[in-house]
Amino acid sequence: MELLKRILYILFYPGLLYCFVGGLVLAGIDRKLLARMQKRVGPPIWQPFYDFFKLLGKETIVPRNAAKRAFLAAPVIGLISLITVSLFIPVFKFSPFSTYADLIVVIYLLTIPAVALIVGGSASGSPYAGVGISREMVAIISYELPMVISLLAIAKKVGLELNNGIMTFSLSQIVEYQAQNGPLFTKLSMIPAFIAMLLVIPCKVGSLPFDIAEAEIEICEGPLVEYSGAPLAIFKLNHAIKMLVMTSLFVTLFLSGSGTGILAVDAILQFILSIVVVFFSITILKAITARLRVEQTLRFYWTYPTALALLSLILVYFGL
Amino acid sequence: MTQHLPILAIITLFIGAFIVALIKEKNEVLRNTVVLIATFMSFIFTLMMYKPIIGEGNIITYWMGNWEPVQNWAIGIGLEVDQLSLFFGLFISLSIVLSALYSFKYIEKETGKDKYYVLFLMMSASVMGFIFTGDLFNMYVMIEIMTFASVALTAFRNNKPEAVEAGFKYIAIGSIGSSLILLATVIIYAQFHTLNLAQIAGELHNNYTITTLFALALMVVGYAVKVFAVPTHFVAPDAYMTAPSSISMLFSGIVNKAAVYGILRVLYVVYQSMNLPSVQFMLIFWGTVTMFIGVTMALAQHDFKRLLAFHSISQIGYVITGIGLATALGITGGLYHALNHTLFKGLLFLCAGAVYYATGTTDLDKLGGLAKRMPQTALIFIIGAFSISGIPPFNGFVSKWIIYQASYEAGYAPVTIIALIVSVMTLASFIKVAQSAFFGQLPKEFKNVEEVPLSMRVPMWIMAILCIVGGIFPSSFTKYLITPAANAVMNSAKYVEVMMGPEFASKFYNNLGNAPVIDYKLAGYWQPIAWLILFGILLLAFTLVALLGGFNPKHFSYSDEEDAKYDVFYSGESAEFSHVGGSDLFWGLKYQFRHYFDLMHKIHNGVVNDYALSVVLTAAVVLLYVFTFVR
Amino acid sequence: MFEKLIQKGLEKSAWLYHLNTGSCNGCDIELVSVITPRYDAERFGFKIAGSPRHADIIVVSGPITSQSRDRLIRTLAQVPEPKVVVSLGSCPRSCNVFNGSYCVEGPLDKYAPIDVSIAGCPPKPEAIMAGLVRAVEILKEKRRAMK
Amino acid sequence: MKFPYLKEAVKSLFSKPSTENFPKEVKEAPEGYRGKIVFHPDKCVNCGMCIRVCAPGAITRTIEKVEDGDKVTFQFYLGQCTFCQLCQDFCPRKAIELTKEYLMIAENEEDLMVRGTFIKKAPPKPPVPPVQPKPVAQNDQPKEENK
Repeated sequence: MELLKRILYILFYPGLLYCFVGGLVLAGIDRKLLARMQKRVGPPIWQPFYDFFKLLGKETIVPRNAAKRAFLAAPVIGLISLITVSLFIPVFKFSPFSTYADLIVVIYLLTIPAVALIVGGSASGSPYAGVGISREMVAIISYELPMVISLLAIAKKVGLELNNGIMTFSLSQIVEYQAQNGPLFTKLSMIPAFIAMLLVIPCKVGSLPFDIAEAEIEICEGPLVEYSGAPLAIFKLNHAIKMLVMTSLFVTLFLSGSGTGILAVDAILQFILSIVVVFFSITILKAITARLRVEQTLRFYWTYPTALALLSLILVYFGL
Repeated sequence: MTQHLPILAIITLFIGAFIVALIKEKNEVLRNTVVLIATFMSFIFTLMMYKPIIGEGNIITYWMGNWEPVQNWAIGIGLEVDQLSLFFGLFISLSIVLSALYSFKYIEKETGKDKYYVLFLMMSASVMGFIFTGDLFNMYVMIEIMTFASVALTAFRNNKPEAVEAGFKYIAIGSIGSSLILLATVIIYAQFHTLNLAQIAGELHNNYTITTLFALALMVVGYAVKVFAVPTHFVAPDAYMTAPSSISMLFSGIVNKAAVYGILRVLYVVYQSMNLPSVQFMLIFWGTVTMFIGVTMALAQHDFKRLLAFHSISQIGYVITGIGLATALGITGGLYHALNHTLFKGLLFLCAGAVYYATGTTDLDKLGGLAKRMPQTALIFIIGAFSISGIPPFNGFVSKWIIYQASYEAGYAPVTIIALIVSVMTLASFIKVAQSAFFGQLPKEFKNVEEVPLSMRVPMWIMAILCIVGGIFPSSFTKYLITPAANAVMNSAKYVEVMMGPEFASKFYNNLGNAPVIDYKLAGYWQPIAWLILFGILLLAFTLVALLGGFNPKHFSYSDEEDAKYDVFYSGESAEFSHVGGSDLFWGLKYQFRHYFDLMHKIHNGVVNDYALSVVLTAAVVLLYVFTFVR
Repeated sequence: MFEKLIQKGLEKSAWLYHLNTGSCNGCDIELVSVITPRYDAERFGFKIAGSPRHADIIVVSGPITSQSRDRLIRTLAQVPEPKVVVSLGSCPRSCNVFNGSYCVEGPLDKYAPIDVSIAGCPPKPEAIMAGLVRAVEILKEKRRAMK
Repeated sequence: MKFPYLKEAVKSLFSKPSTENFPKEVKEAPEGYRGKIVFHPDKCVNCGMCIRVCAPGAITRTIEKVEDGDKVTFQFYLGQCTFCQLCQDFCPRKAIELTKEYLMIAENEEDLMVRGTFIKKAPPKPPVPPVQPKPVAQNDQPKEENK
């Protein structure tokens, strides 16, 4: 019975189906909100589904000097690791596999899709992809610092109460802490980390102000330049699921609590909160800013969000 | 029989060296077999020691010429192998066997092959000797043989001027380090009139005088020179770059591990100074600085082996930080990372050797697109690169993760932050190598490059599999290998007890034999097997859905003849050769930190006297620090 | 299994790749104005793709100058099937006023069959959108033929 | 910390989008828009001014002999036309008219052709045969001698 429930979790709720549908719907909502902000009608919410199935129908061309196996395996590896990450993220006290991984593991699993995109791009052998990779890697370095500091702050904050002083990296303990004394962003010391993490999401997902790796105009979609057909469909799906996973991780870290206990209601609540977070972190930035250069991104992330995260770390050490 | 295993493990290698020197050029196959037998025998003997030492938990001692200590006074040279030295001995002898197997084919094109094997066996014998010895002066002798053998091996390709130059630099700096160690040994001998580690540890038990502290400082700096910790690291890139890859694998695999063992043995067992916060802080600070400077310099390199050399320095920084934490989790993390580093760094150096063997150059600006011609080496490189940068299913992730957790639990938050950023930069530099050497476009001159012969690929595959296994079964690795070693480090009283006879240690130590229990929840949260099962199920589900959807890979249109459709998209231009790689990657990072990189460029100026000056300055600073803070 | 969905997908989300072979940029700014809020082609799923590998509809504007001739041929070859070539304005159709000049290499149908041609110099954004909608039908027919 | 356009973005989020829904209502082109050419063959007098004045040479004329004059067909190739309206201005009989119709989408060249044929009557035969001039009278010679 337990195994059957586990298989059900893997294939349906937090696993394959939910990621596919939830990710694409979230991407559709993001595109629709962006269009509305630019006073235009914008595509329907299920437009990403059309894009996905159209790309499935297209012919897949493998360029001659591409390393064929790596070129074709990269998107699948990225997709599967993204779905495994979404299995580990607890949803208001419900977490199918929470005993198998915690914060550091989730953060490191989230680097696999980025590395898969990089290996796929470099395996395609195109100079545009080469430039795209170098930008993507600098983007990873730039957002890693503030993200890590804010996570350490959360770990220390939750650890002080629940784990008798030693920090804790376990996500279920973080959720339990928020169940006892309210979502984390209401705590004074956590507000800077909240803002820092909110700023990290667009760069991690690669949305407009920081999509320097996949800049359509300058380097023709960077690492994705040589992809067409099914692998490109999977990479676009990865992009959407990454948005879903990052925002639901953000919701779990800052906005979760005891929840209603019924799985379905919790799931919907989590999804709605993810939409709100997507709106505030990705869509607004996409609507009002232009694309930054690579070293401006690095300078931006290593100054403002890092300072905010350090501030919250210090506040936590002062026991606020 | 178990009594004689340690000396047998060392002597087989020395005898092998002697026989190979006799064979000279006459018979190649015979020489190779002798080398293989010697290294394999030493590995077997080390393996045979596993059961008595880690299985039953006792310590093997062996007195040369069985000069037993008389009235608690050790006269003869004693070998002592406890769990810690066996732990180091195991993976060192394994990498010696693999490197020997690799170099049969790799050295074929070079001249003076028998000299190579003599030096190879001398170096490995001296490292094994250094690990198993329990005598201070014997440690110095082994360090000396190791230094001279590695200097000669660095300059093995004497037709290349930079090899000879690197050899000269290495001997200059190496001998400063050795003389510091010799000076410290002499001072300790003058103080305690004995050279046996256990007896010194007994007398040194919390009665530090100024002279012993002086000896401590010199010893630490001497081993730091051997381990290439930052201020003394300038020689390492030149030495690793010009030495043959099978040897630079040994440099980064066993030579600096032996030096790490030296630091552990001296600071922990002999001086029992690990739980002094000042010593801990010194090691942690030194490790973090080494970590950061090593990786930032590696990002700026555009030679494959030089980049790997700087990475060895930065990974050793991890090991030193792990050990410096002196908590149970910290030492476990440090030791586990030492093991993992030998595995994945050895693997990467062998890949560099394979690239050199196939193309004749390791300059990243000239290489490109080798994955199409050398698929297995590319795959092995990817495994190595992912495990060094700590991507989850591989072994680098587990040990780095333990170090993060340990350093954060010990209250060093900045160290954890720097460690995580260094790990991301390691990933960046290996993405740079992957893009410039293995992926991207194949230059014309490497059109018909062939995959390396099987005898070179076998050791690479063995190490790659070990990297994966190390990442998937971390709990079994720690239970059978690392926890006993960490226990041995934390509880040095037993080391003294066994060596010097029953009641000798009880005079000095009040709690005998009970090591602080190591309560670490290593894999409390992270069971890689469960994660991999999830990954497998999802992969299965995905392929099922894909096949159901009428998707089959044969539809991929791929062709090899000249057809514009399959050319890479150049916005219309004809697809001429334009490979993005080497130094034109990570412009953003280099531009943003250009002042830092210019400063580093000025410091690493290649002048030997500056290097020697930096070693002496480190010695002065450490001396000052030890005198003022260590009590 | 996905065939019906792929057909719907092709209809509802065709990506354009704009290929300027020496145009006077009249048609180019008209094409770009198609995705501005006033005309908003994105509500039909049209999006300008960055690389020909991602494209379904190739919009060619400008008489094929001798410089852009072999680049045109190469880029058209690199677009995956099913693809549709749309000529924007009079120039690709018949080299317009530049007909017979020393550097113009003749209309587009010398190099690729034109599926839809949108007349007008420059054509109005609504005309471009009607043309693109027509092109999407041809795309679906080509996909059915390809199956 | 000044965020440009944030106010406009949020305000327009809740206001009606300014997109015309093109397929349902097709907006009329503005006054004087030079769109599709309409040719009134009856007005044309085959003077050829439009051909001479058309820059891209989009207008061609074919004349074939018919028993009561010559059948002239004018062909306006919209694919080549630059819609400059010169032909309309120079046509003495106002036979060419550029309408406000802008949806000119075609799949083959034929749909872009605007043709008009008319028969230009040959001038009517004179009812009376022309008078033959008298043979040269005597009094003419002397005029020439004293020139």
